Amino acid sequence: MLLHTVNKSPFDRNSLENCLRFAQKGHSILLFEDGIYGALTGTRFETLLKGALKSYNIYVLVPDIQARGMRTENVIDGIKSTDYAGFVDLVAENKTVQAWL
Amino acid sequence: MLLHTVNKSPFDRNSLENCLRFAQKGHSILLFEDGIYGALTGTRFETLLKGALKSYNIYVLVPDIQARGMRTENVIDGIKSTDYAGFVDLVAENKTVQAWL
Amino acid sequence: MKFAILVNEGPYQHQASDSAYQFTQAALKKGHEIFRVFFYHDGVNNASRLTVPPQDDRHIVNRWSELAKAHNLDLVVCIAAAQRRGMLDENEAKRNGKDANNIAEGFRISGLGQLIEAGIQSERLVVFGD
Amino acid sequence: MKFAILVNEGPYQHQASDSAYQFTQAALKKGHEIFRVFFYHDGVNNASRLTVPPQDDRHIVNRWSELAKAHNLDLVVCIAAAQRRGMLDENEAKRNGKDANNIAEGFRISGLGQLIEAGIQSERLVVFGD
Amino acid sequence: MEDEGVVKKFLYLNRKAPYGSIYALESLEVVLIGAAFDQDVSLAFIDDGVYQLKKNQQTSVTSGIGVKDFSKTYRALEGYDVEKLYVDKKTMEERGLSTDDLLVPVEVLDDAQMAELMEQQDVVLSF
Amino acid sequence: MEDEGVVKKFLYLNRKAPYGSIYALESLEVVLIGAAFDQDVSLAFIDDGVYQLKKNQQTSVTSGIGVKDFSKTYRALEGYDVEKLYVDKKTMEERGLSTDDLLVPVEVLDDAQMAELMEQQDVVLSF
Repeated sequence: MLLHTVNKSPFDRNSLENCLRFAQKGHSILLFEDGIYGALTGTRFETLLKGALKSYNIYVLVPDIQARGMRTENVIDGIKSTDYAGFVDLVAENKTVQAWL
Repeated sequence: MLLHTVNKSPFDRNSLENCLRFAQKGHSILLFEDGIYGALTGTRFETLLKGALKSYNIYVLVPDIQARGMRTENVIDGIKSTDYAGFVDLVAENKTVQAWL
Repeated sequence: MKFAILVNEGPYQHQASDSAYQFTQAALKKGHEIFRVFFYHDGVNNASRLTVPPQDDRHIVNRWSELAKAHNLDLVVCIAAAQRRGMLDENEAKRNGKDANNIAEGFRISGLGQLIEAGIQSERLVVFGD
Repeated sequence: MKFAILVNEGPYQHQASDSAYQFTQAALKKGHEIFRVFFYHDGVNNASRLTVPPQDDRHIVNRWSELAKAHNLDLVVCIAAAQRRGMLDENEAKRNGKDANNIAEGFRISGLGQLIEAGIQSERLVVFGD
Repeated sequence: MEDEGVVKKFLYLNRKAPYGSIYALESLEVVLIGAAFDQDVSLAFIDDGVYQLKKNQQTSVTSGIGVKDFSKTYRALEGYDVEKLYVDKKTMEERGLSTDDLLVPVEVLDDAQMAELMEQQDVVLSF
Repeated sequence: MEDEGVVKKFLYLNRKAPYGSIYALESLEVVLIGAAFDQDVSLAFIDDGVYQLKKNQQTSVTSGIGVKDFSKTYRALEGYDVEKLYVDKKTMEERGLSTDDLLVPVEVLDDAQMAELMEQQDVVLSF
């Protein structure tokens, strides 16, 4: 299994979109740094993410959410909150990490 | 009058799209660095650029085209080819330069 | 488990180095081994001993140096990327006729083979960049 | 006409400094005046005297230094951005207790006011970045 | 302060999110220094730049992402007579944000109004 | 060379255009050094990364944009036994490119094939 990491805002770059195009069913995707903006309710990308949750395990890094003034209550239902320790576990649990830089 | 400069590929960033949203009729737009990919025929953005040509004077920097293995023959009809000297003239002719970084 | 870390961006300009630091610290806390942290592209600028950030901000370079000291980390700066960007150790400065060097304690300059080796020897490679 | 140039990215990593150099050269050739080139963000790294690019590549730092010498250009490096990133002149090194400095000939370190002043005094400001 | 008599229209164009990169912070540093020059200053926040103004930013050198929280400085802008802050309407809508979500009072401009603001400027600083 | 016996699958993931930034060039430098390690190496070119392989790149330190043209090096990869180069089908279509436009022979993969390639990797180097 693969862990995909996305660190850019979906408004700014195409990395999340491309990650979703190539990730296989059951893969994990971690949104961190400016990537967290994709995990929030009320944005233009909410529908895309809700659809993606049917195929992938999606995680978001809480320290990056909080730094940017967002609240975990506003994270789309089904996206799992995690921290750096959880990030480490995700890396350990998956065979390979693929960064969408 | 404003000169807008766009140095990023429209595939990679939203800068060209946003520049087109805010540029006023008659403004000039220079595509350079990775921005030149927006000036070429055959891409997903050709229709957008052809529409934009009705409102704006669009220029593309030839040294950036050539460096990337593209040919001026493949530049969309109506987009004007220029070089660094032409870039300098564009800056001089317009009151303000707005970079879409 | 044995991890390797790749940092592709310089300090302050992008979050990459901060994220890599937090990740490395969390991995160590969990008892994982960090085989190597490799600094490439502008990432080499994380190794400058001349940085003087504002007093109320984090000191990215010192933070890496201290973590390396505490956990005996191998912080490797790519020589080719470093030369292009003016990051030199004493040997490199001499070899290139430069009158100063600027590498911080705890970092060493070496070749790209060290990155490949890290990929081979470690069970996971995590990349932080722009 | 009087131009000012702002460079927001470091050498080699992005094309910004290359483009700014080509633009500046073309402007000078056409008889325009370059009031100032201001280096901000990672752009401060364009001023490092320790860079050693491959022999078959351009030397971005020396190219700026030489252009400055030939045309008496004012190349200004932002002090706050420079400190964060380890770019120091002799005075700054002393003041901060650092044992080395790394600024190249033709560049000077000064405050952000110099950027605003460039915006006021010049008829055009052109920004190069990422 | 300096260059008395000359008053130019300066626009700071902010299109990048905070923390992921330093542009937001270093742009703010220019605005603060620039305030001493008594120019006619406007700040525009477009695209992810609007996130710079989000309320409740929480991080510090020793907690969270380990990066200094500089968001309170936007509140200080008023004290420097920097009061013309504009956000883009479409930007806000696409992100589900309202002006209540922001740290400071801003004026929301539609495409035509923002274009008009840009048209009037003498100097545009893009970060 | 070193680490004999261990053969891992390495994927170089290239998503950025050449010249606008250095990632393309420095990624290629890793590939060349890495070739000595006798690993199972693949290169994937997705998004603007495919532009790295465009034929007829023309610039030099003294002409054009004043940057070294490094594109010929892709032709040397074969001599280093780096022969698995893959491009993404959608990427090519969106850009109006065909394999005739590229410097070196590549295999065009659709979404499912590219996903499969990624699935098999041990180490992914993203630049």
